[in-house]
Amino acid sequence: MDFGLSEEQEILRKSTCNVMEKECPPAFVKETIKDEKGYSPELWRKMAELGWMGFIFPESYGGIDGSFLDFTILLEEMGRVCLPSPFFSTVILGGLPILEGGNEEQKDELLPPMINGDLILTLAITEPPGKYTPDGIESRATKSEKGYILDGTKLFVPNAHIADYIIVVARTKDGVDADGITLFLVDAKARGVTCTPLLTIAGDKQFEVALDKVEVTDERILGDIDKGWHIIEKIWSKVIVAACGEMVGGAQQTLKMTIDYAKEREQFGRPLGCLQAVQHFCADMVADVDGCRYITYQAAWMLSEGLSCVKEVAMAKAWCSDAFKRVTKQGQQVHGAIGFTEEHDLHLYYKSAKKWELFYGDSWFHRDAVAEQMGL
Amino acid sequence: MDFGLSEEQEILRKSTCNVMEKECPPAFVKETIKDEKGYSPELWRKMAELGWMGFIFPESYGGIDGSFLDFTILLEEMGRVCLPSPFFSTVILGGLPILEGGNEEQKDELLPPMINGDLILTLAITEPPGKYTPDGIESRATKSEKGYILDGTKLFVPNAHIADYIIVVARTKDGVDADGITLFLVDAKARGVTCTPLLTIAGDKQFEVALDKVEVTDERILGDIDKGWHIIEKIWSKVIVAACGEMVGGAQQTLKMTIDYAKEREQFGRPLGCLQAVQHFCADMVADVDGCRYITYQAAWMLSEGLSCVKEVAMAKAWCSDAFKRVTKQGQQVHGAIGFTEEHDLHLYYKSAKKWELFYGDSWFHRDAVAEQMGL
Amino acid sequence: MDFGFTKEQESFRQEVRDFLEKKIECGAFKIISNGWLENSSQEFSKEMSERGWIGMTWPKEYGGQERTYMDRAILMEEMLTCQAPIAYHFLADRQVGPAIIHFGNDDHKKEYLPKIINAEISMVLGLSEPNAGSDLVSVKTYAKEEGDFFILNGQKVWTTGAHRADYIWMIVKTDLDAPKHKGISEFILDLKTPGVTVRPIINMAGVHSFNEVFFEDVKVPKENLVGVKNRGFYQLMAQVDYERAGLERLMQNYPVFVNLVEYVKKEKRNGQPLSKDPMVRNTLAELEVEYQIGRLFCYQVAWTLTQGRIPNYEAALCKAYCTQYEQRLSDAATRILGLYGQLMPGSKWAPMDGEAADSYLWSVSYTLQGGSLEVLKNIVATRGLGLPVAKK
Amino acid sequence: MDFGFTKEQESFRQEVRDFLEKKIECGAFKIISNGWLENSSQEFSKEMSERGWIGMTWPKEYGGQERTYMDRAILMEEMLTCQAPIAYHFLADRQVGPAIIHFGNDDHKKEYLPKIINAEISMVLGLSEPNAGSDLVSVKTYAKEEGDFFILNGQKVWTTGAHRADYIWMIVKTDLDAPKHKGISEFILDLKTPGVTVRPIINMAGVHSFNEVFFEDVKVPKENLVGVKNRGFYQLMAQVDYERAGLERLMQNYPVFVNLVEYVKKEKRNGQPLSKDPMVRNTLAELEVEYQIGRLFCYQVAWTLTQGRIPNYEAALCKAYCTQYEQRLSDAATRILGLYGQLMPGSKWAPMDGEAADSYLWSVSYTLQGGSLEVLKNIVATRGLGLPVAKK
Repeated sequence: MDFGLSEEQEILRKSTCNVMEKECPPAFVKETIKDEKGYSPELWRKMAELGWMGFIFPESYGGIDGSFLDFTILLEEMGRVCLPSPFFSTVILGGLPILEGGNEEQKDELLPPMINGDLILTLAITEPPGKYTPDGIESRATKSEKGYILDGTKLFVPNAHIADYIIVVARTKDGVDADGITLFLVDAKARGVTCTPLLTIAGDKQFEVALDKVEVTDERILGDIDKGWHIIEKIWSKVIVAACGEMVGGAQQTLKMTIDYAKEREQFGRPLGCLQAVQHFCADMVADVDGCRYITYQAAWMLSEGLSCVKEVAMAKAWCSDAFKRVTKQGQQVHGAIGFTEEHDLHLYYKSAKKWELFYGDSWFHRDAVAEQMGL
Repeated sequence: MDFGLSEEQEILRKSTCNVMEKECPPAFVKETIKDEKGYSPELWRKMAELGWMGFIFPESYGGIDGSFLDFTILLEEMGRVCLPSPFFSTVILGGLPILEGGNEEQKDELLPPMINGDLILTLAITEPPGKYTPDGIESRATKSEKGYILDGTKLFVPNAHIADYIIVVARTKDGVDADGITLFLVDAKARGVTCTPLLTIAGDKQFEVALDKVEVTDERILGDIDKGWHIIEKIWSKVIVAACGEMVGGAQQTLKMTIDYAKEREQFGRPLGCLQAVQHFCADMVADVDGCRYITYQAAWMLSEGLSCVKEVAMAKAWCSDAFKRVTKQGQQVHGAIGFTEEHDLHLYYKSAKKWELFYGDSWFHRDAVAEQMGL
Repeated sequence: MDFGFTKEQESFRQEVRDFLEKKIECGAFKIISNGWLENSSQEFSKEMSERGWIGMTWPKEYGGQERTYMDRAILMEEMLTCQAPIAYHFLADRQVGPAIIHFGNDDHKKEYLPKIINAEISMVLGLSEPNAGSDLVSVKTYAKEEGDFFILNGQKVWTTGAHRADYIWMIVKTDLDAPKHKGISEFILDLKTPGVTVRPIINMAGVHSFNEVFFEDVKVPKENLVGVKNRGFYQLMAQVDYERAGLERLMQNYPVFVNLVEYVKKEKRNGQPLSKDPMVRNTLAELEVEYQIGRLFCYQVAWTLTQGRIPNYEAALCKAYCTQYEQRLSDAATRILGLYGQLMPGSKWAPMDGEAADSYLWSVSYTLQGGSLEVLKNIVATRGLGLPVAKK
Repeated sequence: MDFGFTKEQESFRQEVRDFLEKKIECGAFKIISNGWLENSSQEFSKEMSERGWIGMTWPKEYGGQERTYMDRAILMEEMLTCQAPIAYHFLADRQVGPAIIHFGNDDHKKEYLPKIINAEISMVLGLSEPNAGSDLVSVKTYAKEEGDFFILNGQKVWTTGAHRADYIWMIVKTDLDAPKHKGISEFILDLKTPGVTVRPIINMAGVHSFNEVFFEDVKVPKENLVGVKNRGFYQLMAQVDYERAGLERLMQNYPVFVNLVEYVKKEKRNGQPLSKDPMVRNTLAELEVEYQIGRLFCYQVAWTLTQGRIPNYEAALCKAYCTQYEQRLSDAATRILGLYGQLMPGSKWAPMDGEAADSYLWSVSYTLQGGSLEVLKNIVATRGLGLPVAKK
């Protein structure tokens, strides 16, 4: 066991942190959230140049074949600054299914431009039932002459407005089972695709994507017909741990801001941090944050090593969901009224924690998965 | 609304409190718990003389026809000192079903001696499934020439070893429904009745009561054949609120001991109560204790007024179960090591809280009942 | 002990309900969390005034109705259930009026009380300053005596509603040399007085609810000082028990609960109502029990006031408990809604019109405003339980 | 970063497991919560000694194995899983031995270390006194210098295991005039010395686990002072990081969890296993997640020690977290068992032989012993986060 970063990891962390702190200060985050696009193309380009989009992709596509463990460090630093960008949707929700399920042509066509920063991707999985299980997929793909016709309503699709392609999860066979689900690479500008923005608590860009007789050719099928859910299953652990990575960063930053504030803010003629209540709050926060860190990196390490880690992944999200939220709540309480203002930066984390709690299953959901793994 | 005690209630409380403090100090409690009988016949006689056993029974049987609300005050004072006695089992679990379901002969025969302190009663309801619902009743009552033959195993029966009569809940009809359950007045010394003591956390006397071909005559049927569960249903709210009454007293005493200790015990050269952590513990405890008090008395008042209060009763037990336990846990934490010793009195309450939490349904159970009442 | 309401109380409650129903029917306001405080309507307040519902506990000699605090609690419970727009008169009714009755002179009473009761003026409280939050005695805004005037300089912050109010009721320093507690006075000040500047603060829910208020050489007539000079802190401490007492600290996001319960009954998951999910049931039932406990705490405070006693620690306890409940409610609501729980008001697909998410943002302020949770617990421990005052 | 174990570590773990399995098979001990500390067996300790499992992290020059703290954590995890009876050598191995290595002179090392490693002597800690619990520097037991001796008078309390140990490692006052922190020294004392009286304290679980130890004119040779006179408090502070580090604070009632999981799988409610009850599932999964977090905390501390660094705040954090977990576990266990949860060991019908109820009683002590939860949190805040030290 080794709880420390290796020298290379430490360099990666530091350099990522430097870029993020310089390019993505809180003022930038707030401005970008208000902007319709929701990201900065300039920063996006810089990120591509730094090789971030290709971090976990093979060199053959222009990637740098980094480990998922190291990639988590990258995500942690993004979470630390609440980076608004289509990175998660493009690389994790878009790139991974293509890498996992695409044929050579698709990979050759899509991965290099994605890695170069020329392609924005997203995944349309959730539908009105609001679930991440096969029985939540009701969108229909009907066989046509040239391929398929897609109909349905997708919800909570990140960055659909700027995406070039939307990977749509749809049913090619009736029912509620995993078998019969297929993935389609849909041109976001195709006829019949309508994106309606949703207003979200964290200000990130999510959309309703209405599919009305959208034509897709057979070439745009990702993986095997009816077997699309296998692709989702294969990448899903990484999706969850990537989310946890961002949460680790956010939780750590919240703790840091709170400690700094407790040291500098005076009340009753002494620093706030002299109060035992504040001290105990902060001590509880450390346990939450360190817990997020260890449990997340344990899962990331296992993914990197190719070990089976269904339980560890569920544990990570179960813990991070609750812990990050608790940390932001306690952080707010220590900050008092100042933290409740839009001007202050703390609310970015408070909102982010709620968003991440709800995405990809909350702690109830993941604890049930843990119970399953315990044989309960 | 009136949250205060009336003058008469205040007198009742004070006089009960005085008797209990004098007759039932902690040393007496500890001694009595260790004693095989588990109660003091002398004190039992005194309680009878004070009219406590007949408090909620009609004057025609020698009772004083007091209100259930006032009765709760009595129970609170008993809970405050952790009184070890067969009062609960005799009066509430035994007396109430007889009053509610017995015929005139049975009432005339049993209630006056019970009220005089000459009769100890108990109720055998729970069985190995450990439930308080009709489907938990599996004991069989088979029709015989003179009456019925009882067979089965009853668990967690309080004071069976000193009881004169055990009211046995048994099935006269197969199935899992309420219909088909009958109550029997069983002589505790009857052939085929075997009482085996259970070792309990709070040291109160509970028993396995094994019924092996126990003969009961038709005269010993309480209420109508197959309709016994209605009697249980009618008294059950009172059973639960009576339990809550004891919990209110226990919780209050725990708080009092903790505050006293925080004021008097010095650490770091100042009273423990100067520490903000201790102050906040105590403030939380007050909310718990006051909550127990109001929610319990609200239910007791509604019972007294004959109002429907299924939800209020469930709310009372749901809250008291958790709150009393929390209070004892925090009390222990404030007391430190001294509270962990057998010599100290605090553990009586810590144990009592756990016992009462588990009896008559914990907060999961009662919250589900609340949900039901909310139409969920 | 008695946990019921009298016939008169029940019929009063019905009267308030009927009034509110009519107002809602004719579209006077919408039932929305925090609406009671965010929506200010002089018109609505005037209608309440006509019914004698402002200053209803005040003595008749000041235009009040001399009704009990229990009646006022009933009124408030109904108002808050609908989140009626009572912000225009709320602070003056609850706090400033009683303070004037206690500490004001005859001129103050003649000048302000009728206007409050008739909903002719709106008032806000100016307590916190940038370096005096929980630690109120550290206020630095200074009123210097000069002839018949005080010259006011300084700044207030977190002043809720100052942008739409007429007067500010404030504490300021009047003696720089005295010990902190003994150099503070209470003033009432017209917000249109030259030298007063109100600047908006946008909160994290994106709403302009509170303000900074700056005072630059503001000339305040001496008669605007209320009560005894340099005794302001003690006067204030007597007032806050009223502030802390109310159902408004339990019911700020009450519509969230009502709507959530309805939502889970209708919404289906796996073919059955979401309300059958054991985690959901347990969570909602727990909230219901906690709510009912909080309601009893609030009524206990109203009862204590009705008895003519000060709800010493109970008011602090009540507020500490209730505001925490409101936070748990908004958290549970967003969570039960799942991914939908992140949708804000106005969003397509937002259930309960986004109130859950919105209330999750507002809820941050609940345990801060009017005495933070920690300060309230300190009060319970020291004032209520007699624990020694801790070194801060 | 690496969350796996090396092959050597895995095979070491297997070696320990094999040893324990054999011992259990031949009935050497039973797997029962708190057994690791309540069951003292010199015989068992001697067998561990033979395998080099006492003093395994100590330098070879003192008879140790110079193995890593990771190895020791693995050993402990296996021992605690079975609750092997390690009390005889535990405190000497974990704390006294290292303290002697750090602060003892050559005579101390020669005298005690071999005996500890060979499981020839058993030691306990004498820290708390009636008026010095969390506030250790307030100890009043006084060692007065007289010629070649110190004359000891005073009293220790909560001395776990003193009734079966040979030596006590204690802090006592050696300078009455110095500031509290600077007048304390560390001593090692044979419990059979004339003037020492050990009196049992029965805990609320009904067990004689700790004691009062009285000292009446006890003549202590000067060589029994360890380290520098009047520097004892600082020496001690350096030692407690070791005390707080261990898996023993996470796994005191580990069998309860194992047995509970098995129980709910087998036990039927309403025709299906109790494990299918959503509240039970959620509760047990939550405990599992919390346990695994605690385990990572413990290994992080072991890793830090292995790196040769002091687990500064991490040890305090780890202990604070883990002991709270153990309390939640025992509470949840009694609750999931329902009415059966109140049955004590030895009772008819008691599931898991009454361990749930028994552990609920013991669990009170978990957040008190060796630094209360509150003291630990203070340490995390001040030492770990650099928050200013609060006035106590």
